[in-house]
Amino acid sequence: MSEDTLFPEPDEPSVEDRLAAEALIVDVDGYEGPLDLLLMLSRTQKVDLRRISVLELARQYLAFVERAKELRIELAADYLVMAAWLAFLKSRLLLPPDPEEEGPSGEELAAHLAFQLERLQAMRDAAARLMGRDQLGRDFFARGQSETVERIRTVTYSANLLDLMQGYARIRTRDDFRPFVMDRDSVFTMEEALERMRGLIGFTGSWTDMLSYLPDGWHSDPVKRRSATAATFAASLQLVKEGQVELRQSEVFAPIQLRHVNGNT
Amino acid sequence: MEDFSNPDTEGSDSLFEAPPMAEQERMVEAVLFASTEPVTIRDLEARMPHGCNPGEALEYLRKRYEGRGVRVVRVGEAWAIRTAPDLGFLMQKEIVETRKLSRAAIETLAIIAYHQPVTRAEIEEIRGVSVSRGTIDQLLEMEWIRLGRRRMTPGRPVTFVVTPVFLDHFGLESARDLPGLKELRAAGLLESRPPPGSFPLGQGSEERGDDDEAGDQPELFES
Amino acid sequence: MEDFSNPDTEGSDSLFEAPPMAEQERMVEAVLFASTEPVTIRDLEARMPHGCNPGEALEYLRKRYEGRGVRVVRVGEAWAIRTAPDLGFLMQKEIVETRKLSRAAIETLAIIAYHQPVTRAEIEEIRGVSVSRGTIDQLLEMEWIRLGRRRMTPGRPVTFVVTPVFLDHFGLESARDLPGLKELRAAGLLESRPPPGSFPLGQGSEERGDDDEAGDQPELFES
Repeated sequence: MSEDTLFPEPDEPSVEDRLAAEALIVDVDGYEGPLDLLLMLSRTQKVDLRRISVLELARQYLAFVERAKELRIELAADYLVMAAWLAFLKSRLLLPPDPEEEGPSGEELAAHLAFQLERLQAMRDAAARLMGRDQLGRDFFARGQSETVERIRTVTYSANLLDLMQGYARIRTRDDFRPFVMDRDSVFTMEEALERMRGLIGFTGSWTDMLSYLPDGWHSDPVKRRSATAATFAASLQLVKEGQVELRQSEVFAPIQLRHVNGNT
Repeated sequence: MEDFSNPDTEGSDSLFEAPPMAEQERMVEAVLFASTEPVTIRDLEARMPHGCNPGEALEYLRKRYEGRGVRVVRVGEAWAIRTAPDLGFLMQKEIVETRKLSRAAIETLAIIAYHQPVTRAEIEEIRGVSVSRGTIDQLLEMEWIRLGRRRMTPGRPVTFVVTPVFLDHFGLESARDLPGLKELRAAGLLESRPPPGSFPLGQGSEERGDDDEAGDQPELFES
Repeated sequence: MEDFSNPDTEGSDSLFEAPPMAEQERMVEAVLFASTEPVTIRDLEARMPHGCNPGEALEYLRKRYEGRGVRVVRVGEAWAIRTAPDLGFLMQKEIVETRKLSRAAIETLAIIAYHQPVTRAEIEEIRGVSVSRGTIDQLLEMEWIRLGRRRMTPGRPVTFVVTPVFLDHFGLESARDLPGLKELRAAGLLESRPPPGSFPLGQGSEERGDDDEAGDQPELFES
């Protein structure tokens, strides 16, 4: 397709022009964003990117967006944002500068856009040159058979930062996705506490700290201790309700003590 | 292709002259070097331009390497380059076996690095499974972690912290340089899928979840 | 025991004289041949007998292999033997199908190589589109890029740099040897130039003010 006639003056587009333009529009998926599209359009000017007419470029871009909209192609927000910005830039470039106006001038903005385009083009060229180099495993080769002499076998373990971070991310995001399940292994249920206390309560004549009823292995881990304490307390209340034990607490936050109610078993 | 490539049938049937012998020697050298297995003369003939004489080139090459650090040796019907036997002592390091750290070890290490100082109970709470003795021992032995201060809580449990060896290995100036969750996500390093097995409905299978990401990726124009 | 033959070594601190240079050259040759990966001078030093000068031996070796079928090449801080590129046509059998890189991945790679250390936001600014997770992941997995230092700007974003594996793959001695690097720098195309006022594409505004990193550029391979 002939690039210089992509966007002729709007009065009488020839069939060829229209087809070319449509081909371009239909190809919108092929562009990697507005900057890429601008770069492609700028090639029609066939000048050094630093001397490109940003005004002309803005006109072409806006025409492109117009046509794309006519063809009811859904344009991504990126493209519309760029269109709005270019329209703004165009007005800045066309109107005489307002001395009251703050911020960068139209020329500065235009120069920066030209810089961005030139830089993107430079990176594309660099990428092409890079991929055009001789490559290992395609143009030149490493030793096909590395020699291993069986002598000392030491095992070292390796991991890189990526492994570490992915491992951490894996743990920390697991909860986001895990269906809700109670972690049963650090939960001491009231039923368990009740059963345990029924077995022990008969031997308690004098006042005893309720916490001494916590099962072995549930003291040190704070999560487990909390769960066991709560269950034991609830079980104690149940036993009080059944009339088997008495509870007392000398003051707020003091240890809760319990004892067996004699003769009522 | 066993055509009449006998060196005697001089290139009357060939359009081009065979390359000079020095060039043929280079070719044999490169092929022997890059090949994963010993190479037969017939194989060399098939690869090299028409009219070459790999047998002769090999003979030159073999002479050239006499007394060097590597030698051209015959292996059955084929040829290979091997290091000189008297230098075997230099190859010892070649057989250091590197293994990837187990997933349990990596996760444990990550928790220690991100949460230090951290107790074993805390590691278990974060991972949701108990940590085997071997895992901690392994990390201690590698000198990637060491014991920190005891925690001033009941039982005075020991804590673990990472070491300078760890920082060095991972190229970190300090443990504070580890990226945070938000950055991990920004750098695109978070798997947005649950680990296999933790998902009851079977979506969480092992293959990498690159493609079903479309929904949460704003970049519509990425190829 | 080949002793007292090398006048260069002032072996006052060593019980034995270092082996003669010809012998050291053989050793370096054997080690480089045996290994598929590039070998660092430090690694050579660790393997060779005390008092050896692998750097010098390497220089001799490199000259010796000039014009041969295989060459001694420098890869960052390390050295390797690789076949001469003009003989690639003989190696059809050895070619491993490599994953085809997308255009996005190739451009991202080039930007990282030429602008390193570079943040994700900067890559996005140059390309004008956001960089998908898969692209960075792929390059990390191929070990062509790795995380560099954090940028000392608000948010301390991570940066990306290219690796020795990248250099090896593209036959570069160092990242300074990237084609056209000097010209691009002279043309000011590797500067991170802040846009005047607001930025049309809306990204990376929180990462501004990193021009002080320009002096950082030459130190290409450190962690």
